[in-house]
Amino acid sequence: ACSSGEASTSSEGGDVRKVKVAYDMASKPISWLDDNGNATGYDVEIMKLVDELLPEYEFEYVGTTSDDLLIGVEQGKFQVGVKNTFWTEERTEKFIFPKEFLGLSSAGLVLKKENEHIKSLEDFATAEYSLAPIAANNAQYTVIDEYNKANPNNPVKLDAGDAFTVDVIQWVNEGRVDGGVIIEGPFQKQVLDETGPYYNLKDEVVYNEFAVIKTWPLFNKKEQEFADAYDKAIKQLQEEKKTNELSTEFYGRDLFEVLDQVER
Amino acid sequence: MLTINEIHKSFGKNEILKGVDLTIDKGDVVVILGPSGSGKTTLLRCINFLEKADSGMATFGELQVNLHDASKKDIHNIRQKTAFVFQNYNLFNNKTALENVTEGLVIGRKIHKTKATDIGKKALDKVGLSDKYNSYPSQLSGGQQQRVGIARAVALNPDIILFDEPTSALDPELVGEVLTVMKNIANEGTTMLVVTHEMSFAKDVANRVIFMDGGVVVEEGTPHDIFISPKEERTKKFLKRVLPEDYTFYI
Amino acid sequence: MLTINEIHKSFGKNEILKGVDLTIDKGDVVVILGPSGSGKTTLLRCINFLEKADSGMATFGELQVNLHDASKKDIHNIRQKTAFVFQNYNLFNNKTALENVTEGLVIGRKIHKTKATDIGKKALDKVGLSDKYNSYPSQLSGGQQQRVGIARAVALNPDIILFDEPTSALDPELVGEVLTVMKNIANEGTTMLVVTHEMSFAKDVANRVIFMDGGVVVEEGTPHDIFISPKEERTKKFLKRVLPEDYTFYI
Amino acid sequence: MSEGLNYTFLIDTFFIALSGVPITLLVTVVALLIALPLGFLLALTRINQVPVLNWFSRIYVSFVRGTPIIIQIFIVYASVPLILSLFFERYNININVYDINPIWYAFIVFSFSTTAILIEVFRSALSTVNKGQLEAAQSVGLSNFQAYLRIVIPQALVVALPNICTATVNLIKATSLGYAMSLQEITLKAKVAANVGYNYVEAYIDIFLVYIILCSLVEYGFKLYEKRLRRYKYVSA
Amino acid sequence: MHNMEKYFDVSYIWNSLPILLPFLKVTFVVAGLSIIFGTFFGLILAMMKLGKSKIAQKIANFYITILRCTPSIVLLFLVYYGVPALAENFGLYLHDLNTAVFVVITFTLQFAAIMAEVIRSAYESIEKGQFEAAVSVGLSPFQAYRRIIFPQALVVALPNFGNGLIALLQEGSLAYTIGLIDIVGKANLIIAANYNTHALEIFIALALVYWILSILIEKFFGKLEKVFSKGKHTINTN
Ligand SMILES: Nc1ncnc2c1ncn2[C@@H]1O[C@H](COP(=O)(O)OP(=O)(O)OP(=O)(O)O)[C@@H](O)[C@H]1O
Ligand SMILES: Nc1ncnc2c1ncn2[C@@H]1O[C@H](COP(=O)(O)OP(=O)(O)OP(=O)(O)O)[C@@H](O)[C@H]1O
Ligand SMILES: [Mg+2]
Ligand SMILES: [Mg+2]
Repeated sequence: ACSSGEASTSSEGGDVRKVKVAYDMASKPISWLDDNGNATGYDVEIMKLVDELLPEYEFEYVGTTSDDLLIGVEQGKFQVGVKNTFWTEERTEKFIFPKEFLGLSSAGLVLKKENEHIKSLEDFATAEYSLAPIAANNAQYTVIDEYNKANPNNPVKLDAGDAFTVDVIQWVNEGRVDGGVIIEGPFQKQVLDETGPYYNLKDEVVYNEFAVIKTWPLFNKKEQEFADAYDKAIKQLQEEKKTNELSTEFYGRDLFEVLDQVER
Repeated sequence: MLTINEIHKSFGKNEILKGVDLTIDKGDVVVILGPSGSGKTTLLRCINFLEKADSGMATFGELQVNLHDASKKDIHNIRQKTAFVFQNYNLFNNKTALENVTEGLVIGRKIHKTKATDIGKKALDKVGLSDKYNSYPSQLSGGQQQRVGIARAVALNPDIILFDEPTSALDPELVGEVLTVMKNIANEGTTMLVVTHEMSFAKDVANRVIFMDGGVVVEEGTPHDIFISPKEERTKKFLKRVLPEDYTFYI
Repeated sequence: MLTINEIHKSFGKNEILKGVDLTIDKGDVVVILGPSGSGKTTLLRCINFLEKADSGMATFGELQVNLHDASKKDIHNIRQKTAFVFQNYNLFNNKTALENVTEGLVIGRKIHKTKATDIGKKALDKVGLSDKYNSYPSQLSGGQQQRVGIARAVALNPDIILFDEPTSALDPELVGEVLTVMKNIANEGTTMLVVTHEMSFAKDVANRVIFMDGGVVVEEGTPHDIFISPKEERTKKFLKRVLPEDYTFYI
Repeated sequence: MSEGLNYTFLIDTFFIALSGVPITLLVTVVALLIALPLGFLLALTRINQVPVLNWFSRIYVSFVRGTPIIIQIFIVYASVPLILSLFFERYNININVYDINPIWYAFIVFSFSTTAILIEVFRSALSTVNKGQLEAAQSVGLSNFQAYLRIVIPQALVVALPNICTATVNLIKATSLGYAMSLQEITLKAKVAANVGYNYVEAYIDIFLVYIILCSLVEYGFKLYEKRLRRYKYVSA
Repeated sequence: MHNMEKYFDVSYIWNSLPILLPFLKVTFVVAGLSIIFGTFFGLILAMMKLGKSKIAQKIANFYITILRCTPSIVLLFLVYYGVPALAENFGLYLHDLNTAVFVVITFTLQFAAIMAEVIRSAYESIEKGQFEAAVSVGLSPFQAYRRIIFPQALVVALPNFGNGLIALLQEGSLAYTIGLIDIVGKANLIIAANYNTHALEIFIALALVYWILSILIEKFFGKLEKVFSKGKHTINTN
């Protein structure tokens, strides 16, 4: 472990296992590569804390794209990957989901002020509004897709697209689409933060949460032991309220307060 | 029938034609001789407006045209009265022999297709290519291609046919067939203006020979005048070069 | 000096050379005539191993070589004793005139560069190109290029120079300069085997003329024998075609 | 792959990828329909040195050849709506820019880039047709326009065809970047299918196969057509 | 006008340039290595195509067709995941290799296919007579290739080589999709750090960099061609 206090871990010799933790380097504030070339973000910082609690492991953070992260973990190039992943049935065939989740993510709709009354995906679908495209490998896509499967009579119009060509807030504000799915954290940083690039739009667009969702680290299929170790550590962190602190730091809100309402 | 007056033409600073005059009567076969670069090709091209002269007049029967700023209509008219046979044939590569001949008739002259085909076949028969109607240029020998070129010119039934070294791109053995065709056409009374190095043709067929050098007409006369008793020094020198004394060997 | 025996060569199913024999003595100038496709070029190319014959022997003084399966060394040896002048010159486009001439000396024969340059300059002087040492082929006229081609051959000081229609790609006016150069070289006693259509050259310079047709030697003899009193019907027919009676005009 | 391939998924997704072919072809065909005539006209402006247009097409070609198509896509996708809405606003045109189907962006981007490529193709093809052909046509009384239409263009086309084929294949390949603008083509469809169970490797193998089949067929078609067009070049005996 | 002002801020272009430009180094290293290996491999393919062996010709043609038909983005992906998986079958563990290695492999494969055609057509454009003249003055076939054919073929190949290079550089812009942080990868990081805002400006900055780069390459090859083509375009000096 990258233990700050202990002088040397090398004395423990071969017991320390190096593992690669992949993170999506372009997914601020969940995980990203900052200007100084360091990995950071909610998911990454949690993993750093986990590392501290696991002396028998030493984490190395590898920034990559979201496609690569998934395939890399599956193939064993990385032992674990974090990218705000939601749980789906199919994914359990390819990855180990540990028992304990990593964090919480508030997913919501960005809407124009005048559409403030749209509170849920049902409302959105009933109004027959258009939705900004979502990258196919983004967990948000899965969420909407699952909603559509569950509500075949009232589906949301869903398009796949690419991550950096879609600027959700801009698109909604200028009317290119009626709404977009966004995670609360980025919305906070872009619109509500005084230094945010879209602070000027704070009175024109709103964020309406429709779900708070658990996010998970993905472990390679052979890493059951590692996943178990992770479970132990994260439990301790949750008890120490470390997760709450980081949630507030990166998402501007302690999502663990609403944990009891979380459905998935 | 065709008169050319004071034609001038420069390329950049090079004056190539320095005032050439020319008169051709109906039925004339005029041969132009001259060293390379003397402006023979340029003269022919100016007459057919493939090159725009700097100044000069052309008179075609009734029709008088300024060679420098002729209207589109005049150009079209003159091109209807003339035909050009190119040194390297310039057959339309994407058309058969017959289509090569009829193209100008059908598209340029708006003659009905069946009639044009008729004319075209006759023209090809005349040059001895009755069996090549549907061959593409790439399937013909050089001599055959040039004969198609001649047929294409003849079919247009022009007042005058301009030939620019029609045999100089041919293998020596193929020259004969083309010259024979040209002789036949001349004997039918077609008016022809021919740039050639073939002295035998000049001697046998031409009724007038013009010797050009440095962009001017140096001397003109009957073949006998020019070949046997040239007056100008330049003419003598040129003939000596192209007709080496060695030829006396073949008595 | 050079004897060729029973050379055979086919391209696919086409038999082009059907057993040709040839003897050339030192100092001979032999001219090969024949219609297009008769195998003249192929014969020359086989002698120089630019084409591999199907069978046949070549005897070069002491050296006897099978033309079909000569060793690399034999090929190299024969190429040292021969030089080739090509119809379309084939000068090295990326080399100056002088470099064209010295290339074979410096690289092929390992002659020291200064010496080679000396030889090269002399060869170019001999063909009248003293002022063109440093010109690239693209800066030379066809006649000049062919003279460089001849200089390149002469500089190698070969036992025999093979010429394949050296003037047929030239404008009529440029033919003379190349023929003059060839005559001079012949007069110096160089052994030459020349394929050409230039009858004047054959008559003036050759001491033997060979007439080929259909892949065999039809007739051979002195120029006088062949031109004035050919024996074979095929020879007569061919000469009639390439020497039209019209030439009598230039007495 | 360490887990082995999921063959059922591989086969199912192949057909999903295949279902993107019509969109890919539609974009390709529309882009070619726009680019062929436009490229030809602009090539003529270059050859005939038409003052302003000549310069315009030079810069245009230089830009398109000089920048990656993915970046062109990014730029067009981000800027065209802004520019259009500005334009509509100014002239009070009552069209909602954002009702425009993403396929229109694909039409714009790919016509834009293909035109530039074809300008160069036609320019070099036209210059291979001997000037004598044009002169011969004029000398038998064809007008300039007729001469181009009947003699020059058919010959230039034969020379250009292999390059047009290359441009077409490149165009088809480039549409795989259409994912960046939500174009429902081969790549995006397969990737969406892969997202459910993260079967990316299988999806990419399918995409690979579909492109190979598609492009080989297109190349084969061009070869056949070329053979027909070239018939005048074959020497029969 | 208000839309433009709200979303478009030119200062983002200028500010991103100094951040982007250092990452050209990655782009250059990757492209440079691909060019070196690709040219070498392309030469082998060209020799296979020009040689007498029918099987070698078939293999080379098949390879070239496949690569011509595969979008770079797909090839990148297949190499990035396929090569380590294949290597695993031979007991090699390649997952630790730097992403750049896979990018180089991908573009080496692709550039080789382009170069094979460039080299072949350059070789074929040199008249057979040049070789014949060379051996007829006593050069060995190898000397004839090295001193006469190669220098001339090089001149013919240069412009196409330059075009291939520009094409390679542009296809290389897709390497970001497998996580290479070259200039495009960095641009995406900048955009992500801005929460996906002001992407247009960053893309414009990228386009400018690429455009200027390709103009420089074109100019450079134009110059190079002049230097090498002695004896070719010098007619007017006569
Ligand atoms: N388009 C052109 N641009 C510049 N110069 C030209 C052009 N056409 C011809 N010339 C020059 O004009 C001169 C005369 O050319 P022209 O072709 O008329 O001569 P010619 O008498 O036909 O010669 P040849 O017997 O070689 O055909 C030459 O010096 C040539 O270089
Ligand atoms: N590489 C080749 N492959 C197939 N056929 C060939 C080849 N080279 C020559 N031929 C054929 O061999 C025959 C003789 O050709 P060759 O060039 O020796 O004739 P030639 O007497 O030199 O004729 P010309 O006077 O036209 O130069 C011709 O029919 C030609 O088509
Ligand atoms: Mg001329
Ligand atoms: Mg020959």
